[in-house]
Amino acid sequence: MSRARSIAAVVALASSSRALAVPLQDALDPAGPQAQHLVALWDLMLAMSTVVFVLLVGAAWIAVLRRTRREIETPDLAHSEQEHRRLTRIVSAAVIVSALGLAALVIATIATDRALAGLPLQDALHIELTGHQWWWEASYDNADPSKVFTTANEIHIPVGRPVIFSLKADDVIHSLWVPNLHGKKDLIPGRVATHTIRADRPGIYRGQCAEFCGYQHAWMGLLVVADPPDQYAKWEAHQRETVSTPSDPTAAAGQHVFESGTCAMCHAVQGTTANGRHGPDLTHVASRMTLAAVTLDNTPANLAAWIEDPARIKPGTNMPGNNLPPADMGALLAYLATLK
Amino acid sequence: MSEVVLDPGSRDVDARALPSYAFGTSSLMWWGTVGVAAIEGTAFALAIIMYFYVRTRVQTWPPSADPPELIWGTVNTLILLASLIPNQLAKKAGERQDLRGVRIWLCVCLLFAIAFIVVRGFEYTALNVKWDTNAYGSAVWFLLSLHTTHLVTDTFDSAVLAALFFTGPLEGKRYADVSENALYWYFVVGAWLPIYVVLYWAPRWM
Amino acid sequence: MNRRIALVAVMIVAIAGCQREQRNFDETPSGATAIKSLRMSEVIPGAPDQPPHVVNPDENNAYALSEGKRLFTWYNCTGCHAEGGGGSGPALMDDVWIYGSDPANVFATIVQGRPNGMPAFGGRIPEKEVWELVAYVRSMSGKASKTAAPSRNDSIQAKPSENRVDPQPTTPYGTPQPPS
Amino acid sequence: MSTPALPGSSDVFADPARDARDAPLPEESVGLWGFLTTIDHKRIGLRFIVTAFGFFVLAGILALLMRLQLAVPENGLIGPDRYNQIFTTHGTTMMFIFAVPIMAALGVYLVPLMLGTRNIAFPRMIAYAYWLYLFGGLMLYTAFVLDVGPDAGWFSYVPLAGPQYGVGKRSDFWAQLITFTEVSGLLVTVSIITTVFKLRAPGMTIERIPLFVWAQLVTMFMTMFAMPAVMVASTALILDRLVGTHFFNYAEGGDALLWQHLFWFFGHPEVYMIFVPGLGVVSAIVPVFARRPQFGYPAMVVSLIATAFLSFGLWVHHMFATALPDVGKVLFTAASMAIAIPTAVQLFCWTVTLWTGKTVLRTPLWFVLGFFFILVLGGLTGIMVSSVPLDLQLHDTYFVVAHLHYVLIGGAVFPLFAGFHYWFPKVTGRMMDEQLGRWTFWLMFIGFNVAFFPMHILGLEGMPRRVYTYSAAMGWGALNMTATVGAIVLGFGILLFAVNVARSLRYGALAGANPWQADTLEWWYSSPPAFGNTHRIPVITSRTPLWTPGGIAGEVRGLSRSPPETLVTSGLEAHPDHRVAMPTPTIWPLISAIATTVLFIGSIFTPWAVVWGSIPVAIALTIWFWPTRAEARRHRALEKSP
Repeated sequence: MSRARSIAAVVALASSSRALAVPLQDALDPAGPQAQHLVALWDLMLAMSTVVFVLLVGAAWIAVLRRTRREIETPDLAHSEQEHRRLTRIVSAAVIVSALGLAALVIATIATDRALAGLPLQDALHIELTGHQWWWEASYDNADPSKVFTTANEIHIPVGRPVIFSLKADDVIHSLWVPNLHGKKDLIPGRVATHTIRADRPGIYRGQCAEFCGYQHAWMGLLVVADPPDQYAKWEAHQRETVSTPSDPTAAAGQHVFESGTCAMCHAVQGTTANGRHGPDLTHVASRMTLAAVTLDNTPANLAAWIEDPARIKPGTNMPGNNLPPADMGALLAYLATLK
Repeated sequence: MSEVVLDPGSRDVDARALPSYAFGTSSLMWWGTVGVAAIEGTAFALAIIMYFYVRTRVQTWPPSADPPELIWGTVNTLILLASLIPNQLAKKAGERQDLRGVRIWLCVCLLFAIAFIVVRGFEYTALNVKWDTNAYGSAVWFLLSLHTTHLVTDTFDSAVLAALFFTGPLEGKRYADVSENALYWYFVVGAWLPIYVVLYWAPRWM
Repeated sequence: MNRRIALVAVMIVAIAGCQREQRNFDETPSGATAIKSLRMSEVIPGAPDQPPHVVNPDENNAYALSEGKRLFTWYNCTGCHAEGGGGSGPALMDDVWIYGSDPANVFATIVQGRPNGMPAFGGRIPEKEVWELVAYVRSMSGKASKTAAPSRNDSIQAKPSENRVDPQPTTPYGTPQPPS
Repeated sequence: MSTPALPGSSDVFADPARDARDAPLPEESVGLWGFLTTIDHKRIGLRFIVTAFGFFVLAGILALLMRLQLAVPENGLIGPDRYNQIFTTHGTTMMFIFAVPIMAALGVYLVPLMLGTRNIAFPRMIAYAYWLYLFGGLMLYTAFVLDVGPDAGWFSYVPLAGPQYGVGKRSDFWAQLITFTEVSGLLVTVSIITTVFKLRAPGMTIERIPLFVWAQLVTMFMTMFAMPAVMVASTALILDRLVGTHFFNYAEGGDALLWQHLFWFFGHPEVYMIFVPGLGVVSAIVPVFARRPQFGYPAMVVSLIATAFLSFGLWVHHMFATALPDVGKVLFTAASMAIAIPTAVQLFCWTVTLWTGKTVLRTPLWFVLGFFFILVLGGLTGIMVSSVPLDLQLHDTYFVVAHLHYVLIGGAVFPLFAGFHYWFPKVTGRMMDEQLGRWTFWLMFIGFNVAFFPMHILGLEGMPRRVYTYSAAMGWGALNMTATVGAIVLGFGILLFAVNVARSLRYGALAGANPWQADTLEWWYSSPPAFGNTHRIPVITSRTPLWTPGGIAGEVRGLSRSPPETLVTSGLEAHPDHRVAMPTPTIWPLISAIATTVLFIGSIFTPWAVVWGSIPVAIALTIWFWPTRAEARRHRALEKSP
């Protein structure tokens, strides 16, 4: 019904060629209770505003266009007291109606606010999300410290279970916004904000940074993948596994290139000597659907182009270019492919 | 409520009989001075709000610094309060259009202002914090420097006005300028009192 | 006629001024010539010749200097040099330079490493970033122009920022220090 | 003494007495020296408007560049670095160098004429304000051309614009531009407030002040208490960047939200400082084309004042997405919705006036119709974003881009173009072409709606603000292309307006004093009004002096012509109080402005510039103040002690 609404609300210009596999990023297509409340409030506001708009602008335009004179006539100053009182009554009535309408909207806002805050939070998943200049670092908290793991730009959550994000920023202000699940919340350096969401429908929901944060603000996307609980548990367990040296010789050579070159200075692969903290954790990079904060699909060609010269794809990014000889690049790609 | 025409017949006004300058709220310069004072008063109020906003960000106050020494700030406040007397007398002399009185009291006001600036120099040495130590230091230096800028500019204004009264060329409305200049000095003093309490006593009470 | 000259002069100054602000994201200057030009000794057999003077392309570029400052913390230079005051590694803010303060010398020090613990970053840090680090390290002792030098960081104030440091003369290592 | 011809009758155009009365006073020098030294509020006001319109065109070109870059997904036309500078310079120019100054400039030109006085109060200060404003705008565009333009958004949030992430001198140029435009804006406020309270024609009591002047007065009071907030904020930012203070450094006790509070405490009143003068222009035009006095004058005045007070109470609605406590935010929702009521009151009063009048449709009224349509839509989307929960979905998306352009272009640019077409005959003595005016209106109206309505949908479909490109997979391409086409049509509309202005300057029909047979005093003078507007200041007896028979019941005689004097009247009842000599033309405001510019730009590069830079400023100001012997002698000749 919501897909139909967004087309009804707009002249049907949205290109229908959007492939279904493409992740959704649409505030009018709620996949969770929070976004559902917001769409309800949006519908109320849209309806009331359309009515008020038609009445007001109609009155104003008709007032002028119904009987326009050809010439500028002499002004009539004599407006009877009785007409004045009639007009005063009309204007006062209109103002009162407007005030009541606005009061209704304030009440609707407070109701929605309370509904948003009322999301049941028992057995919630805690994720600490840190915004960096131009990617997202998510570390899944757990009572048992050994079970904590970190991933980047792709956040899997179990359907039906609430998720509490604690939002931190490492450099400038960012803003977490996954329109299908909830409104946005800023990540401000020096402060910790909390944001609670819940997905009631499995799917891939795309989000994007919504607070201007520099050169690559446009390509700072993230994916929230809502999996059925069992699929999520499998994913979570897999994320906790560390990797060992790959058996395939080219992949092993690729690991050497990774650890002896520039990669290990910024990236970490759990279970190997590479422990750089300033780039995304690549332990399970091959299992992610996209690269470079949802900019490129995760294909070997894209990966090679990205490693070769990131600045050509995302000018201003903090990852430097690496002109590796073809053999090393091939080995490195093979190694990264093993990091499922 | 249609527009009622007032009593008809000629309502001409003969401006020749009117004075060519005025004192107090009917003079344009009064409105200009009060307007600028209102603007800068808002800036002072916001600087004080910034000081207390920064206060909410830390537990101990002042953070890793001793409160400013009281000696110079208090001396300066006394000088400033004392300066109200010559300031008022200069204003009265201006309104009396007493040339000799204006000359004397403007010079006395100038001496007070210069004394205040000199003591302000010592105040800066006794703040116990530098502007780039932390946000508290920045807020303190911002507040004090904002007031010092007004102090220096108003002292310069008064000096120019006083010089004019000695060298001429003079005319009637200069006396109105004297009373407005006194008005602005009231603002400089009025602005200093809350700043003094905030800078010197807030760290001790909070 | 002189107004046109004045206009051209202003343009040149303006253009030069804006070199400091250029953001060349993907240019990679070569460093090989820098190392070739280095000599550890003043004494040369045969006819003396002048080694090619190597200019760091990012010398006074504000963007490169700020990238250098970021990399100084990302690559953990602070681990040994602290914020420039020195720790297990030598201080970088003062005027004492053990291996020379020219861009080529600092470049070689980073790439080749130095005895007593300076790691060799050659192949570990791309050359473009090494040049940015070189520019930043020199700015820590005031060798970069004040309008391009980076300002303070949004972190604990460890030292006055590079744009508030007055240029220090370079006194080679080993000259007797006046008793401070 | 014959009372002047009854206004409203046809022979008001050929009135020899009035023409003699308006013969120019001496003291007005011409040529370049006259241009640089003038203190006539009309010459300064006009160049203020033309300069601001010039910056409007520049920023419009930047907007077209942005639309071209966003027309197709993953476009390579403009890189992120240049795009960030373009959208920042577009926003900063439109808000700080076009909208606020041009509305103040309308006041500088029209308020003295509408009040029946000879010149604005403190005219030399206004000249200084103009030069400072001009140099500020030139500095910003020089920096932009040299690739050193600000790139952190027109609101320049910290820490992106802070010392660590605001690399180079870019954000310093932004912060210093704020200082330029704020000093200039604040000086204009003091001058217009003094003019409205002290220089009204005798008999113009408080409730006979035209609504346009009320709107200007309310705007100036808002400016007076809002602009210091952004001056404190931009000064704190430039101190953080240059001398290492810690106002916004969270690690040393500062806070990034302190910037947002300070900026938006100014930011929201600022958009009302742009919008309220627009209401004033509409209130000046509606009664004239409805051929009847404006209905509900007291209600309109109270609404303007209520808008001003409320505008200071809702700045946090720009910060709903931050981690501030929610209970506080709901208060701001209520305040943000409440501010819609005063505007609604004015809308109803205009509609009722037009309904009960003998309305005649000319280009100014077309733009007022456009204003109704676009502003009401923008106001309703404003109510949507004022609701805290809904704003979480809409904040910082293209929905907000659509909302702000609807209320700013609808609320300010359309009334401004109505004002241009309405007052063009008074400023130049020639009428603008009606046919071209209609075409301009429809091109701008259709172009605007085609450009900005689709952005509401883009915002709901997840397109955030300030992105230099977007992925092809998102499906936003079609709507963005539509917006680009609309923007180009809007651009053609504004181009057609410029053509109409150029054409009408030479070939426009002669307008005479009162082509629209309007009611307010500015239509009593010749077109364009001479220096000093008139020898004999009128005595007013009604709110619509040119319509009410006997509305102008007399004149003020005995004011000297050289040095030209004007009459100062009391605040409420406008009783004559005393006469004051107008200052003589002087070059020193320009020289002081140059010295101040050197100080401001120098302090970007070295803090010591503030110290050595203030010496030439002090010298220039002293010479500006110092009276010449001839001037003092002439004043003493006319002197009369109170």
